[in-house]
Amino acid sequence: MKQIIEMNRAASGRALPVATLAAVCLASGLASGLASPVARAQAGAPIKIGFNTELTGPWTFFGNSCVAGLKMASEEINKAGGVLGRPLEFVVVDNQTSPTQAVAASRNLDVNDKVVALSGPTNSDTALAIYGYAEQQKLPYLVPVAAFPQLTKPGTRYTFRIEPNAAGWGYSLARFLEERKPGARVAMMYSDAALMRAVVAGFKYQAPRSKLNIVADILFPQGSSDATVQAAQVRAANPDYVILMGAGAFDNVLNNQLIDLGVKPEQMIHPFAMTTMIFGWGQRSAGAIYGTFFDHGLDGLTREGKDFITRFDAANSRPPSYVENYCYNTPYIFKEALALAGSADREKLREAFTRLKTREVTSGIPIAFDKNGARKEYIYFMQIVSVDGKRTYKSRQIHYAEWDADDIPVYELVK
Amino acid sequence: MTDATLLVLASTLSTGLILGAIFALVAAGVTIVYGCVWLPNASNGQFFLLAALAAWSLAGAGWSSAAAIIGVLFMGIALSLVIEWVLVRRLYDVPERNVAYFVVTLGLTQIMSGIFAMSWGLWSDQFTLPPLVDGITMIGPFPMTNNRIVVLAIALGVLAVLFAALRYHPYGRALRAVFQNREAAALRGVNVRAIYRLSFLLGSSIIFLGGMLFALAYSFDLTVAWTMSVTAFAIMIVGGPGSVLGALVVGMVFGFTQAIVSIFASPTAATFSYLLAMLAMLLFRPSGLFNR
Amino acid sequence: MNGRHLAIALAVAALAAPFVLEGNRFLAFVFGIVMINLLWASGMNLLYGFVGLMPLMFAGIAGIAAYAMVALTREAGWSFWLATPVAAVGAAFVGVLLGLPSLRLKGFYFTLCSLVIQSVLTLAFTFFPRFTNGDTGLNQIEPPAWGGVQLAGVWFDATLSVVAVVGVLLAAWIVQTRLGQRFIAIREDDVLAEVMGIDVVRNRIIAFFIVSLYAAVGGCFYASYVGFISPRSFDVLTSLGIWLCVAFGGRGTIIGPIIGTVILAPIPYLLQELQAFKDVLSGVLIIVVTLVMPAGIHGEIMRRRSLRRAAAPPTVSAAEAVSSNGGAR
Amino acid sequence: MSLLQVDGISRHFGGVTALRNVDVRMREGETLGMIGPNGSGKTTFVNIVTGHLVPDGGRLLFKGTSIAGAAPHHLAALGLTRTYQAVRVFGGLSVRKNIEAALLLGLSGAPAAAEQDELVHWLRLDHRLSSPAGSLTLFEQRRLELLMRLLQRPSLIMLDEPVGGLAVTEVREMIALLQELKARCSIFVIEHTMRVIRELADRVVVLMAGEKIADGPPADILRDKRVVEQYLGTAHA
Repeated sequence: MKQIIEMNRAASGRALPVATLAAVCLASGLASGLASPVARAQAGAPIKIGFNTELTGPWTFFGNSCVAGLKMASEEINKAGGVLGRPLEFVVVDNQTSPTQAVAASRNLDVNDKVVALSGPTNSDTALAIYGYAEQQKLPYLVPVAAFPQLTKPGTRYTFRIEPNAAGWGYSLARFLEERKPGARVAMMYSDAALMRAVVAGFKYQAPRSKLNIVADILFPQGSSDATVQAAQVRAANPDYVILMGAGAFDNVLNNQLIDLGVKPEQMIHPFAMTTMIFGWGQRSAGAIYGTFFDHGLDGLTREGKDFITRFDAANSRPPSYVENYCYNTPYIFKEALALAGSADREKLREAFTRLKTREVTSGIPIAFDKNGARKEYIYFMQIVSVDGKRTYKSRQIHYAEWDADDIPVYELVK
Repeated sequence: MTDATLLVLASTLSTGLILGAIFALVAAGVTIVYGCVWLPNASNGQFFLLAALAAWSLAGAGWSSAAAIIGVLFMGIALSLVIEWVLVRRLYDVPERNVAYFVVTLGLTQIMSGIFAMSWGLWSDQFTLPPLVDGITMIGPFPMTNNRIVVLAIALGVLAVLFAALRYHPYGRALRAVFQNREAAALRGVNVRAIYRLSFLLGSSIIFLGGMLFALAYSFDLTVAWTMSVTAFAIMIVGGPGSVLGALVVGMVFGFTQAIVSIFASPTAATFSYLLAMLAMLLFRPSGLFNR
Repeated sequence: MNGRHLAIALAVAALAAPFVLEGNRFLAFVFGIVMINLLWASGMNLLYGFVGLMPLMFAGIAGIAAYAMVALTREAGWSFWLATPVAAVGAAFVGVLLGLPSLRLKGFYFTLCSLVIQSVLTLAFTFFPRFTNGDTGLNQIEPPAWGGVQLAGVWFDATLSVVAVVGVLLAAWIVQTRLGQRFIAIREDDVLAEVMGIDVVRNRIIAFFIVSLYAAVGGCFYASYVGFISPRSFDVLTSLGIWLCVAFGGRGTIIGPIIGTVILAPIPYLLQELQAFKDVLSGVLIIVVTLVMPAGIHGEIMRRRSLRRAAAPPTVSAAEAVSSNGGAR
Repeated sequence: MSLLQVDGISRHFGGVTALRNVDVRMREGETLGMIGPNGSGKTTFVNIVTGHLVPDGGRLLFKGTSIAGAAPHHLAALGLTRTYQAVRVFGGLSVRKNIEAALLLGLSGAPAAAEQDELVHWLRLDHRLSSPAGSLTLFEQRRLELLMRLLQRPSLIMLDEPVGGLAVTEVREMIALLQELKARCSIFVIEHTMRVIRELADRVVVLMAGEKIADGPPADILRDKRVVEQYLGTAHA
């Protein structure tokens, strides 16, 4: 990189076109040769896994959070001797939150780095783009954080997904509300994004079966900035619960404007939440309910889980959420699967994933994949107790649910 | 009228006013720079975002929101001076300078979004400024936060001052003279380059302020930059480049359109409606509503 | 080496490259992407370099065609080779229809309008999930087939080379016809062109239609080559990227956009390890080029050459004069 | 039948009246001059007749057909063309390319190669064919402008200050060229310099603040008291 900067400085001199050309060629040459191996002092060539994630673009934060969790676990594994006597190396590549770049990056990892498997995306768009490549090229693909159902549609062979599918979240939410208040009046406000559409599809499927009454259903386009009018409409509909999911910062806007208008935190349900989102809602949201798959306030954390939380918090000044947890678990799942496969062979690894029976190291929740690569589904519902500025928050577990992916016609609900 | 109807009505008014005022402010900044310097600043959304992020960081470091805003405004002026000195002034005499400016500011956009991704993008996925003032004022059945009332007042106040200054202050009159005809202005002894610099500074500062007001009224993330760029350009097209009155009126119309259409149809329809309104406008009055 | 030799050399290089790169599927893929971008850039150059309009809804038109092509092949069961021309002509008509109000506008105003049109299209792509599957996008798009055999690997890359070479040659041919001469007159001075009896708006519409065809054909090949499209595949940043290839290489010449595309298009793919730094790098590159050589790389080379020649009697050819002045008014 | 018939045209910009109720008629073969101080509406008048501006009201007839609202390229095909006060050629293209651009219109009566050469020679541009038009001297550019218009065989050419910015000797040469031009088409000429009008025009129209105040042979106009008081007195200063 230093060289490139110097070339650019030279480029402002006389021989500009030539220098610029040279800089670009040099940069591209450098990059293609730069497979970024952080060599670890261990016997045997490392087992390479392509980690194709969002380091720039709209999903910057998620990709980088994920990599933070990933690095902690892979260092632990390699300190403890790696797997099959070889270190585990995650080749992290930026897909710029762009599906095209994700396809290209997959190809790069496959062809140039000769990785044994792919992993990495935290976004359904890029995850789906990589899905196409992995299935076509017969490359095992473990998706850490992407909830869009079609990633494990019938006929899927090489893709395995750690996060439960989003239609299931909506389904379980409806059952949770039925239990909490039979016949409840529910309002929904959400951004127009694949994830939110899938959650809503699951919820709308189950709502009549659970005898819930949907009194408002408001979809916002991406890039919305204000929801005061809709919040007023929702309040006028007098719901018992408001389900809200905004894309990015709009989530916070929805939350704040509802509270400003007098909706009580106890009435607000967030189908999913990450640490930064809870910080954004703030202390005034104490009492609100959110769904998650991992939280430092869970009842059943393992010793490793507590340790992970402490160390992640120390390094990043915030407790981890489910995104970091899944990415932390990813290397462990690979380790188990590779050990089961007995070699770093793509076909054997795929086959090992189908047989794998393990648990999340952090929470002890079982991990096993069905014939389409989907996992036994589960969700926690938590209630916010208090939020302490931007540093930490307290929450308590109020509900846990498990169900089979086949309990609802997921792939018909979400195309 | 029932309370529920009143509630929706009042919320429409509040949304329309706040969104409209912020749109108008940012568009005014853009229109001054484009109308006068002929500089279509593709990175104005990034400027907007930078101000909001900088204020967020200062607030995180313990500054009050008011102090953060003033601090960022000064930093913003300094930054605009640097950018003017390093990039903008090099193109004052280039014949095709609007195109050249667009490219240069696109480059700037790339650089800034790269920097944002490597810094703030790693710290959080959403940002909120603490309110300037606490408390809620009831307007009939509608509870409006005092913070948003203050934001609205500042935005409208700045627009009023801007409007008056362009009309009555000698600098403002010189600025308008350059808007209308730079050769004639130069002949009359106006220092055109100084006016260029002034309008770049003025426009940028207004955009910086707009970013911070937006951050006070709403939460924001890194995607707001592009949305704001496009909206501001659209307002400028409809209102007419260089027309602050056009920015004000059209900004308000856009704000209210979003609020009102979303009552009857959906928020998506609202976004569609103002983009399509703009296209229709071009068919009948391509020079913008408020240009001669 | 004169223009004809250069053209033949470049065409041979483009057609041979897929076979040279066959050993590395990643580089071959990047090459294929570059070929699609080359087609797009030479189309963009027709409008931006020869008529003087900067169409930022370029990617949106490519998107319309790509979605239409997928719908026709998937739902109506058409072959790619039938669906592509139909989708392309359809998308070009839609493009002209959308562009019609703004085609009456001049220069930069047109650009701003096209920016907003592009935003409408992006919004529309997410708003009609029935055809586009919303922002989730469509994946596993089948590659085109020749006589029942699906195009894959080196043969797909080679097909893209052929398409790109034909596109560039077609552009080179168009600009030296009477139509192309009219485009240049309009770019140089649209008011004067009008007085010289050239129907400016009508010629702009023709140019816009041709350019939309380039965008649309590229969009169809892109969809089947990458196998995945979503609204973000065809957003304004895509348009800007293509435009940048033209401006960077040197607009208003045939060779300029080729230079620009070959240098710029692979960067995001080859610099994936550099993460956000590549944004900064390309930003700096853009600014430096604009400030130091505003006519693009090729324009700068030509300017220097003509400066050197200025010592001798002034025999600057018209083409060079165009590229060094190259104004879009 | 008049070649050009302008009846009662007016044009406002915002609150300012640029032209009010102006009538002008021109016969085939006539050379008509138009004078008036800066801002009196002369260029606005030409802009309206040549389709660059739409009048607020009034009638425009060229060769007996209405041309109100017609686009300039349409008028060019009808044989009505113009030059500009600030000379307007394709500065980035060579002289030869400029000539080719002028022939793009593709009229059936386009001049044959021999006639083209004759025109180029008459306007003394033979030796500059491969130079970029922007590098020509002002006088050469004005001649090129004339050449490009003549290649289109206009029946009426409207000249907006054809000697503006030229040196004294060049003015003399230009007037000589324009005298010869009379044989080729009808001429409408806007001028500041009285000398041009006196030597060229068969008839003169005087505009003041957007209104026609006089219309007649140059000799009469130059004696007209109102014209002398309001215009000539200051213009010669």
